[in-house]
Amino acid sequence: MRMRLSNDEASFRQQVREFFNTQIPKDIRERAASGETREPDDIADVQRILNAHGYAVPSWPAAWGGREWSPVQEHVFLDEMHLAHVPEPLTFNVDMIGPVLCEFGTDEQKARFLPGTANLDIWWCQGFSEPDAGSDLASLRTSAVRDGDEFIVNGQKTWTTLAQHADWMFALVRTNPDAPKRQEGISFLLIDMRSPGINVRPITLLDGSVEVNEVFLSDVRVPVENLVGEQDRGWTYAKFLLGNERTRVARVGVSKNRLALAKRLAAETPAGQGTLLDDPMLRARIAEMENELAALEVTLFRATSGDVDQAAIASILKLRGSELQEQTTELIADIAGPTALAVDGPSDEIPRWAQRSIRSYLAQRKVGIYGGSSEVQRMIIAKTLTGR
Amino acid sequence: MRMRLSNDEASFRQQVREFFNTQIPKDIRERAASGETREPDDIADVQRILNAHGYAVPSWPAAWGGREWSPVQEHVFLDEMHLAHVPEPLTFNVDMIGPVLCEFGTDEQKARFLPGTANLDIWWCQGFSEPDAGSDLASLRTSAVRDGDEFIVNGQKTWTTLAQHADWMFALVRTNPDAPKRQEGISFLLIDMRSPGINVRPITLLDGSVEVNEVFLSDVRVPVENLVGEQDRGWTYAKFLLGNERTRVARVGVSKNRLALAKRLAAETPAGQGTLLDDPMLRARIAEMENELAALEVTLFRATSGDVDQAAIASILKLRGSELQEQTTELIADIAGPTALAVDGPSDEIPRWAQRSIRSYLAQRKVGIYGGSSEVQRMIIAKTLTGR
Amino acid sequence: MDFNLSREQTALRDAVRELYRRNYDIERLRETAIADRGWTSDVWRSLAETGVLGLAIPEDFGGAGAGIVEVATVMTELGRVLAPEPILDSAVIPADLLLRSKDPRQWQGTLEGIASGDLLGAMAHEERGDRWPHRAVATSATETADGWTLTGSKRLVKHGDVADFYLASARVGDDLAFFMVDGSTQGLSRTSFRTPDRRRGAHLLLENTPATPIELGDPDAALRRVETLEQVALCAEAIGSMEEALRITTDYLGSRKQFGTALVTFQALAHRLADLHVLVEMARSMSLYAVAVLEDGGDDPVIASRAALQVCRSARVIGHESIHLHGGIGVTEEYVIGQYAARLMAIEARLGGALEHLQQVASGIDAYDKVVLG
Amino acid sequence: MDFNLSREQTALRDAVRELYRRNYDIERLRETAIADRGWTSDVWRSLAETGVLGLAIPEDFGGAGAGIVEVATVMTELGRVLAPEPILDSAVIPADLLLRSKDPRQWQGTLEGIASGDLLGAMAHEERGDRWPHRAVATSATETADGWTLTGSKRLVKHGDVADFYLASARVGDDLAFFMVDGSTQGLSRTSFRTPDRRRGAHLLLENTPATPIELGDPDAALRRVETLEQVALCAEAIGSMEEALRITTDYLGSRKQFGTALVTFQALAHRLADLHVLVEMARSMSLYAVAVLEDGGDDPVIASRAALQVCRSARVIGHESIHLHGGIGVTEEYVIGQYAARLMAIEARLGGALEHLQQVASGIDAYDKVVLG
Repeated sequence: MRMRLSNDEASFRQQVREFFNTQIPKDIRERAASGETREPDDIADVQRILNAHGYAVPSWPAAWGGREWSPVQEHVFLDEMHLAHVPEPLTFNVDMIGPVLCEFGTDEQKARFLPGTANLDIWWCQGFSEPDAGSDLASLRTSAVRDGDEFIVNGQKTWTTLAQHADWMFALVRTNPDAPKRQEGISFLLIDMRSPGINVRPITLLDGSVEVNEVFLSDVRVPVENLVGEQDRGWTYAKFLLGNERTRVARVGVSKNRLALAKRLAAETPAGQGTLLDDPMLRARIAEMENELAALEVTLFRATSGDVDQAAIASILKLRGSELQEQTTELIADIAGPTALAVDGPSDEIPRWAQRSIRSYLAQRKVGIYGGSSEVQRMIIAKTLTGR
Repeated sequence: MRMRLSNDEASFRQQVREFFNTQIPKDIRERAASGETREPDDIADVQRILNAHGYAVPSWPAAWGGREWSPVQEHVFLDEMHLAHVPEPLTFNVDMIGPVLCEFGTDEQKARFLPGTANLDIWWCQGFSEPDAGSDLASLRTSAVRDGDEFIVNGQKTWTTLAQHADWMFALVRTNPDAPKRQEGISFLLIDMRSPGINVRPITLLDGSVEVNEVFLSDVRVPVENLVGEQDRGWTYAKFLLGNERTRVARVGVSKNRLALAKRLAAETPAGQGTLLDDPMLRARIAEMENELAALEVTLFRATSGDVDQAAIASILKLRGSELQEQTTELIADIAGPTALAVDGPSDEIPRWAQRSIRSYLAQRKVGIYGGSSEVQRMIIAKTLTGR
Repeated sequence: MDFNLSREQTALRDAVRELYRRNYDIERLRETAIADRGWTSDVWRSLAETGVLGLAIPEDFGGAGAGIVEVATVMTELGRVLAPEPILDSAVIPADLLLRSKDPRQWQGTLEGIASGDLLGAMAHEERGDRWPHRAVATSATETADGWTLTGSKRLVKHGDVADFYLASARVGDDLAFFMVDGSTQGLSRTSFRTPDRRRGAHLLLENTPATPIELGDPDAALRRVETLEQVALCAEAIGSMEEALRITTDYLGSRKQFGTALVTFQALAHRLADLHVLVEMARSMSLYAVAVLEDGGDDPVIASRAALQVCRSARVIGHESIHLHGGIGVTEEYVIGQYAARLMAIEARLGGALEHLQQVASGIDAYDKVVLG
Repeated sequence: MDFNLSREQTALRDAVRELYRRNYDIERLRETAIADRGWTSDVWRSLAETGVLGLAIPEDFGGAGAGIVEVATVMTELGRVLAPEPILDSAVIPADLLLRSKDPRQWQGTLEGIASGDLLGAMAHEERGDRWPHRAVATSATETADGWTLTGSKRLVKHGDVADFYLASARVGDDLAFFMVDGSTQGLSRTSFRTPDRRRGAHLLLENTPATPIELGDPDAALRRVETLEQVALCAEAIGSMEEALRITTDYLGSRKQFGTALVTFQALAHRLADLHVLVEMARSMSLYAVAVLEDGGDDPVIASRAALQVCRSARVIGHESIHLHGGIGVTEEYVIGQYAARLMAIEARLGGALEHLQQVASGIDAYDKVVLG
């Protein structure tokens, strides 16, 4: 048992820390630190710098740019990325469609899509969720009917993250409505977002941001060569893809940065004779959250070294990670207190973080909902305990 | 809307306060205050004093000693009883079997049982729960088979509170095993605890107390005149009985006394430069509990004046009341801290309350289990919300 | 003890409920909220006609001569429908402060104007670097040959964007005093802002701004009283919002199906609904308690803090859970539930926060053995 | 970073597990716990033979020469079976303190006696009116012509009822010092007590009691070290108890039927089991973290407090819920789950309490930007 990094791991940390701090432009990192990342530009700029240095897709096979890092190295890389306030790479490209194509794609599909996916020349979005489906993904209704060399796709996707910037969508569609089980008869299609018949409607969240969209598909024609793997077996690829996120879901770095910010803000906020950070109750609340976060981070380490039930680990990380993301935004709203009441006044009167705090708090409730709600995670964990 | 007591109500409060403080012996109240009530003597003594003054069974019909008090008066009476640390009357007599006999008993049963029930000459226990039944009362298996003028009862009851002192038991027994619904075919019997074939086995709780028992019934003969109401309709009477507790389940007075005690103990416990009561976090915890308890008490008031959904109210009071009873014993264990580690050493070294604190904490987990667990209460509340 | 409404109070509640049912639906509410001033003049006139704007103003001054119970009853209804009209800020609070003055007759016209809906007031009290309870007044009042002037800045004046007059706190030497400031006077500049729950307000800059003193006798006591009233009224409003948010959420879970069955049949969700219901009832209890005490004349900031603490605790959970239990649509701007959560967060911020009220309550616990209600 | 056990560590864990499986079942455990001294001499000898009693004692002194990871691994197994033998109190802690002395060779015989199971030690440090971290030592040490004597009283000496020797803290002037006190010496009286989790201990009265100084160099540092070790070991033990309590509870809910179906199929209960599992994993993480840091030589009381805080938080919920989810039998003395809850409460009391550790952790939060692990 060993908590400290080995010498090699420590020098790796040093190396990536220097990379992030010198190669990623400062203005991009500052915008990220204050929650004002410019999409899609900042994301694309970062991804291309990473790619130029061989850091874009470290977990892919070496043939397509992967680095065959140890789990510890992967963790350290991500940790340093967060600590340096570098916006994260687009997960749809790096963690989702890339690995799926590497594993199940044809040689043609790999050659056509992987380089542009790694360099973010192709911006992917994920067409899984549908209205009225919620956490019950297998109830999807978007249909794809074979017509010669094409599928004709009709239906509606929703909660499609950043679809407004997307060039392509990977989507689950129902190709066999008569399959005996709902999970069968689903296929995995790559759809060009410029295809006729696609209509994207942005959905505004409670903080005014446009992050998710409805995507309407009406007689959209998709060439059969854009089918991934076998027809009607898309559920297998989707499960592979969803199981691939693993440890990133905890987003420990995001919460860590936010707690550090909270302390700075509390120390700048006058209260009583001193500042809000002098308040014993607030200090205790921050200390407790820092401790909970440390426990989550050690759990992450344990996951990388295999000392934790593998069936439950992703769910534990998602569940606790979401709760802490929710709690840290809540903390900042509470630090803002009465000053959270102005959302568009002059920033010399009320600082911008305070103006944003309540609306951010509200919108951040999404982290316990998206990507498998906390209730779904609890059922997965319970299943590993009870075997039912 | 009016929070204050009317003049009449206020003078009633004064009158019962004086009664409790002058007529109930001080040593009984002191033992109750420090959690050392002598059973059955203290309970019986109090009940007889109450009865002598016409205060034993205020909620019964006037013909049997009832007072026809308003809900506010009933609440005030109970509140003052708690404030004066008077041990509560035996609920099985006063709130359960008494009202059932008043409502459903024959004239003979009333004449035979009610006076002794009011005066605690008869100590009743409740034979409802059975092993493996838990909150699913209707699954009971104890059978009663008619044989001439008698029923022959066989089976086992459990969690039978204070059965070791009981003269009689009111029990639910299955008289028709073939009834189409489980709730049908159950009868309500009065059983003399001195009958041959009854065997009481005490169950020790985690604080070493003997409060509940297993009661084994083996070919116990019960005369048919001890059947309450109609055969096979016992479920109706049981529901009436259980619905009769209502507001007492909150036990606000008990928690109030315990919180006041906690403050005194914290003020006597050295910590840092002062006492534990100077600690801002402990103060906040106490203040929060006091506030929660105040909210529960106002809810009680609202229940008495009808301003709250009647279907849910008993469950709300039981649920919150149990939680606060649990939390207040937890608070006292935390105030004891490291001194809770000795349970039978000299009391000049470690005070008795501290010695008892962890075992009391453990045993008090019962309040969320007995009398309809918190889960059962939540389902009842949810039902009133959703109509399902 | 009695927690039932009188027949008149029930009639008032029903009138307000009906007024809002007639004037707003979700879509109209949304349009209004994002439009320029954020509320509707027609509704304001109807409120004046119904007597709501002058509810706690004596009949001699053109009001309805009702009390705190009536104000709280109306606030709960407003909370239930997320009514955007600034009844508390522009009418109830300004009127209450003016009525505390030594000679309210001096303000006869203003009070009548409030009751008739012709005049909108606003409290201008909060200043920079202060938290609840706001006492850091640095704005100074100076007496000149032409009368008094004020210099300083006031921030977060609720609905200060449209006020016809302000009741501004200021220092005369070290002493607190209140002044009437005309909204259109020289030397007053205002910067409007919006709130996270789609309301409005303004920051004020006062530079030698002409002002009329309000003779209060004990200005600190008057401030405490008007703050207590504000807290109690906001608590009552929060109750309405919580009750409705829980109702909407329960309905949603009853109609929405997943894995082939209505969500509400999932036991884990049913249990949470039960806990939420308990939280709402506890908050309602403490809110009613604070109302009853204030109605009895007991203007006790600790009791207001008790109610505020419970309301903050319950509101935080109700807001979070009612979004969460809705799933994805819960965090969208177009669906109504998020607006309830936003309103509850904004009310918490105005109340001052659970931490602050908990400290207020905790500071006194060694002064008594048990909490005695009433 | 690596959280896997080595082959040797796994073998040690399995040996201890097997030793306890062979010697105890629920009934035997219960009989032992209520019998006179509360643990079994035969098991003690087996523990000595397996090398557990001298685990962290160097081989030169008759021990196994292992480290903190091994101690923690064993503690977790002990917690899992509620092992009553006083391994931590009578062997591990006394040995660790003696090994901090300037010349451990002076204590060669004692250390060998600990490792062989022939000698039982006990720390005698806590005094009246003190809470964690215990520093209010009033017992005084006096040098006489015949050597040193101690006068004072020590309370809550864990397993002090059977100790052959005590390591007692005392003041020499204002300075802290430690002394070896023979258990059978004159001028020492002990009053035994039982604990809520069926263990034993004693309060000591020292009246001019002969004692031998232990030369520690920096006694305060040695105390801090040995306390940190105690905390880390107790945390590790708590993990075992929590894991087993959750396993028992899960099994119970899987076998127990109500309303015609196993309780575990009730979704509300399944969700709670999931939350409990997360709590156990979080506590395990922080416990392992504290172990790894201490193994690396970083004897940092703040890190021990981090682990203790998390363990207290998780233990409180696990203890409560595992009783509650069992229903009625959960609160009976004869069923085992309550003993797990009792042990967890007792460990919390020994750790000092969540409040105290939270304050320890909170006192330092402005000294760093982010918590850096390792």
